[in-house]
Amino acid sequence: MGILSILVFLPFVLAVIVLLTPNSKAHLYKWICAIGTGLHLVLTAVMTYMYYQSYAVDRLAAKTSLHTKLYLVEQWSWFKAYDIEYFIGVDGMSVAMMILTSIIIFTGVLASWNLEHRTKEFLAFLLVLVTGVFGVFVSFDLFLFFVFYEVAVLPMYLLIGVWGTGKKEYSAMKLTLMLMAGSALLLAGILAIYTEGGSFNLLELGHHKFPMEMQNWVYPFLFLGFGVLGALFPFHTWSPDGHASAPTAVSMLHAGVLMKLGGYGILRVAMYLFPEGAIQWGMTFLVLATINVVYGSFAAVKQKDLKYFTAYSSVSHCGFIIFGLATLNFVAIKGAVIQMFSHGIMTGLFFSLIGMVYGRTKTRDIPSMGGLMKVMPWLGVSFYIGGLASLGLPSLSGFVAESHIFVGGFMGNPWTSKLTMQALTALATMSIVVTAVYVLRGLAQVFQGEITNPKFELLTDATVTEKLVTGILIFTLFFVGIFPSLMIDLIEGSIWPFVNRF
Amino acid sequence: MYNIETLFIYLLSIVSVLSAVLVVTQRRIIRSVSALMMVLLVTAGMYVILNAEFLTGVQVLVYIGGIVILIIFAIMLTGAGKTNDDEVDTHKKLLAFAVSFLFLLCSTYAIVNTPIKTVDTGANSSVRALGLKLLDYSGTGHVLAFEVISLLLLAVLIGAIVVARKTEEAKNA
Amino acid sequence: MNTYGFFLTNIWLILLIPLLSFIIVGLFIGPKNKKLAGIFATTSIFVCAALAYGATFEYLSLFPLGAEHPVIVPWSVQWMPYLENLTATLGIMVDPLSLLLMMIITTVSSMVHLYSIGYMHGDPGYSRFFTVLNLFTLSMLGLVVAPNILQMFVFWELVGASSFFLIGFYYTKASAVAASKKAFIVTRFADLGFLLGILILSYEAYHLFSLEAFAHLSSYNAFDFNFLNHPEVINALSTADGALLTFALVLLFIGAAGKSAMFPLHIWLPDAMEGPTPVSALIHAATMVVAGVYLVGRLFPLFGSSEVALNVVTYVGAFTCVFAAVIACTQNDIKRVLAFSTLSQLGYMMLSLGVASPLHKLGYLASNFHLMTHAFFKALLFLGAGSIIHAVHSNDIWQMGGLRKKLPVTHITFLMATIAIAGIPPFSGFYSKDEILAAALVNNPIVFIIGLFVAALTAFYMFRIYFLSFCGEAKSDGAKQAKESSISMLIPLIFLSVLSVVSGWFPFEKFFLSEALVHNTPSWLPIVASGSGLLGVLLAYLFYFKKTTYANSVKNGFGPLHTVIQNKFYIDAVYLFVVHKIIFRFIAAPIAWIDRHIVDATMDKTAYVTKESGLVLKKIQTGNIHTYTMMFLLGGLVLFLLLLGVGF
Amino acid sequence: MLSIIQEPGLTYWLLLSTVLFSIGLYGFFTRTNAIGILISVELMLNAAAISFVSFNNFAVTGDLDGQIMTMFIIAVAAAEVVIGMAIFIQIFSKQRHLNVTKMNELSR
Repeated sequence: MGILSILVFLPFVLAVIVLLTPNSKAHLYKWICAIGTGLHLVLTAVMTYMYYQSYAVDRLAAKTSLHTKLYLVEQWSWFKAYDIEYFIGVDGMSVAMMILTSIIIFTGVLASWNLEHRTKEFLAFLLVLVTGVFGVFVSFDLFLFFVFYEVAVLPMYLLIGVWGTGKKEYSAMKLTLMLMAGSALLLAGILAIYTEGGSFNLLELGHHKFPMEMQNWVYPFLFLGFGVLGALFPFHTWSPDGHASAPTAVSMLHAGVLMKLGGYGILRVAMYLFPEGAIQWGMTFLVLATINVVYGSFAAVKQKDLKYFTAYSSVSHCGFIIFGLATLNFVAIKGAVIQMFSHGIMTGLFFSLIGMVYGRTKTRDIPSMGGLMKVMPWLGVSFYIGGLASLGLPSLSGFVAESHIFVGGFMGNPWTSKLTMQALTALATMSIVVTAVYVLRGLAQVFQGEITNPKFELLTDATVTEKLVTGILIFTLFFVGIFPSLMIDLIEGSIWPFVNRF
Repeated sequence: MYNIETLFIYLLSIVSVLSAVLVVTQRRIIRSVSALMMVLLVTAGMYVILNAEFLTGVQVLVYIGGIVILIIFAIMLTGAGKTNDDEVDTHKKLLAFAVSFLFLLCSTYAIVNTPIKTVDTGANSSVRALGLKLLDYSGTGHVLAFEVISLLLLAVLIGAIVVARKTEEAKNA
Repeated sequence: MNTYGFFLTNIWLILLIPLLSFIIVGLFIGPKNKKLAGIFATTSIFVCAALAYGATFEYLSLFPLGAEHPVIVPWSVQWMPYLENLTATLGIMVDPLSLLLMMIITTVSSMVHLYSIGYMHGDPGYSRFFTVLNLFTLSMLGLVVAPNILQMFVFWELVGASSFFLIGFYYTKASAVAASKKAFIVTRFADLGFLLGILILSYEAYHLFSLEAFAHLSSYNAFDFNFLNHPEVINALSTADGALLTFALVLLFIGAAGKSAMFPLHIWLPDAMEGPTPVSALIHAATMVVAGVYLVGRLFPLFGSSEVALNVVTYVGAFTCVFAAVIACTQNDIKRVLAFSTLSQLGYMMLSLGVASPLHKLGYLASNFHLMTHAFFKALLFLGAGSIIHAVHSNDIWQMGGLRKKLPVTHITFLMATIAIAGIPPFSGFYSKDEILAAALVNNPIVFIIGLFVAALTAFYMFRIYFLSFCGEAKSDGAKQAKESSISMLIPLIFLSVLSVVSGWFPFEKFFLSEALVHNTPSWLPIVASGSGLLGVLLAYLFYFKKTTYANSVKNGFGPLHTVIQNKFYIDAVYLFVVHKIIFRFIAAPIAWIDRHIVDATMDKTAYVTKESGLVLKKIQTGNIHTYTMMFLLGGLVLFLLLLGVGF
Repeated sequence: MLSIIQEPGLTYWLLLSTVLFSIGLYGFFTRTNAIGILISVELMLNAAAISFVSFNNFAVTGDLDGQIMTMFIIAVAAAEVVIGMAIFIQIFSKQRHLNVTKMNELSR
């Protein structure tokens, strides 16, 4: 029972404990989860340290290797007939994603501190969802990957449907159906891979040479399947509605982590197994991603509801992830992975703050709020830091990711013409101006100026738990922003194999 | 050229077809049942020609004696005899006629075109042979079917009583 | 031979101290004790000033005045490793240009800190003000000492962000909020150009590493200035793809133009006056706006390699110079006048950089000399204006008057600064402006004439303020009971006034350049330059001091043109129109609408279609036995016919 | 084709049973009374029995499967009628009518 299995199933055990505690001790639920996820964070740190120890020895070898090298591996056979194994391990990229998820679930639990409506089931579902996410990031057997992928997606329906606000049933239904459609494409792809490659084990499949005509149709299947979750352009409409009606912790977890599953999946499965397919389809998805970026930021300008505002901004930032991946360039892919981490933290911060503001003003309508800075300075300042991070101010993690993607985008890859690649990157870079416009417009309307609604005079500033939540997230933003070389060193080793395979 | 037997066959066929048509077209259910009785009788006759004498007996005794009588009882009980069947609208009739005629065409086509090897020695349909065949458990026999049928009839016996029993609320209504 | 003394070895303190004081004041001292916050912040900046001066003396001791002044990078650490030869380092680069800028920034910033202890007294956001001011000084220093272009971009953005917070300091005032938003978005737009420029430049430079001719330079990174300004690299780049290099340089210049508020992107500077006056003094006079000039100065060898880029710099600079000076003459708010005068002086610096070229560096020398002198007297002008506003409680120059006796110290210092900016000989303004005009005369006569004309205009509008505010009788009760500001506000005024006089005599040329420069400026030039300045003063004297009707007659003479100029040629309105009407209504709204009604609707429609088809199919289950059997039979027959048709 | 009619062999009898079956089919579709439908079904069963017997008579040498099958048909028909009538009586006691087209809900 290695550390990875503990990390994956600890949330599940917590969920069971919470479910078993009697209703009389209702106040205990929050504490169990808080301490549990806190412990989880510590364990993730231990895991990272263990990873670093074993990775240090072959840091140089990674540069030229053609295959991902796994650490802390656990492998047991599960269904012998179809040689499906419980095969989990971790490489640089997965460690980064595990840290992100652990931080987000810890702050998510803290952010839903004053939730009254059936907290027991809420926390249980939340933890089950996060178990699925952890599972995806460590599993290297396609079947296991898909099982965890489904476990991560399914609880969303209940979490939004029961605890949501606004037209929650509609959004929950839409979200789940679209994600299911996506995972249907995925299943088709995985089965095609299995029949062709002969096994579910990702590393073995890596050695298998897939025929070109098969790659040509399976790669777009997988890309679109994962793209639906990663808010790729035409399939992104579930995310604004889904986030607008989801409760705080759920939209934190969803926008922060679940949408990163899309990008992670594209890289880990689609691009790893089908390099020629990636080259073949490179340009079309690059154009789609550019639309995603520009479209998302422009749509965010006109949003009136805070959550839609953030949802569209995260559509645009997720577009950056897919853009980074679609350029098939080492620096850009590394940027995409950093963007997954940094955007996860950023959206987590944003949605937790929106939850706190909504908890006080009971409205998310931007025009009707104003001058809140005087009343809640801590929340105001953290909102501004989140805003500046999202528009890519240096010394915050947003800049690290975006500068990588732009530099990588400019360097392009040997298969596409330099001009088109640079033109598309220039277009994507333009979105940093539009992001600045809508972030500042939105925040200025909500926080600056005179207090419009007299009721807001007597609102209170952040409580201890809220300060803890925002504090952790902002510290991470600054830490990655000021010391990017640590994050880059962690991720770089695992990116080289992907690029060398092209 | 026509021997007495074929003539007789023609006669039986015409009568059976005509009464069949009667069964189907009569509005009054009583008339339709009696036409059915006529068809069954004629069929019994046919069995004789087809060297299945025992079957004629079974047919007359069980089929006409039992089943048709039962139907008549049911008609009496439900008072269906007195009232006329309400008319089915004509386009439904036309549709029904068309479908059944289409069925007729298809099956005649199938029958005419499939060459079946016929043997003209005729079967020795003695009752003794029939009984042996029925209970023969060597593998080509029908003992299993025989047992199942007896079970079925028993179940039907009990079932019919249970179903037809007057329910409580019907009693005290 | 890195026998650096104390100051140069731990030069990195100059960045660490403001960072630490920013964190300490911001998080710990600020909320608790306002007074201590102010003092702590100011002392930390004074320490930085000491460090800067120490480093300069140490540098000069290593490389005496006349001799070679090499570029040294005493401290640098790896910050962001993109790729093997493409790593952004965080470091400090020391050479005359960066030392000069370090001295200017720390001096002006410490004076402004000292001044704002008095000026901001009693303001609720007192400690917040000092925190962000410290952050600004940190980012400005970081920008100036950057050894590579990416670190410069990083601190460039931080400068933009801190100016956003400082302009929007009075965040309850709607106009301040709008102004801070406008400033940040316009500079952000310019930074987009800057970033694209960096990307193109670093892309081209990075590809040079693959050539074996540059094997000996492989220790550098594609971002480093030493690498980009390296003569071999420059001619490799210009020969490889001259047009692309010019395009990259023009993009970089757009970034510089945004920050230094050159013509098309100048709209945010006049509105930035919404911020507290010390902010205007520090940011919008001395340091931030100069960052653009510093960028062009730092990449001067590269700019020199493409004619087109230099021409763009010259003509944009010259046009802004004239344009701003003309508007300045018509403004009524004292801070707006000073803002436009800053715009015009920045135009001067840009045009002087434009006319220079790697061969005759006079323009390059003159622009940085003017940069230094302008920093001191413009900061003094703003601080003086601040103490006037503090006393009179209004910005409008028509409500001031007769303050000569009431604010003696402010009056003298303000007068000295006005004389300096007007370019009257003994003061510093004359020396630097004279050198610019000399450089312009040699290379570009048209620009020389423009420079001369603007010199007169500058003198005119500066003395216009001087006469209206200090001479004549008080025009409003506010002006009547005006009383001198507190001592902590006056010391910086005095110190800066001394500096604005002395800085002219500083042996700039020997300090700044390695080899002596051949001077062939004609003898008549200084006379003509100071003459135009005096002409401007005379005109202002006639118009405003003698209470003659000339002022109004000239105004009516211009008629409608005057109002147009007063409203800054309605360029703000054009920008507003473009942003709100075009971008918001014709791009953002349709996209939001499309997303809601087309992309989203298709998803809903597919759901609707499945529902509808369900309803249609429902009709078959009628519950009627006839239909069921009919279906059953028809199915069989159809199958039969099909098989028949297929012929088994 | 006329030969089929001249000396009636297997084909003749099969055609006869098909005609009877189609007539029963027609009756099945046009009847609205439940018992009427049952009667048509009886007719169809009878037609099937005829074809069995004719097969047994013409196409089989010394085997009686056909006839036994007819006996089973008769037994099954009996069972069916018994249950059918029991149900109809029950329905009639509740709804006072046996019109099939009105009976399209499981519970009243």
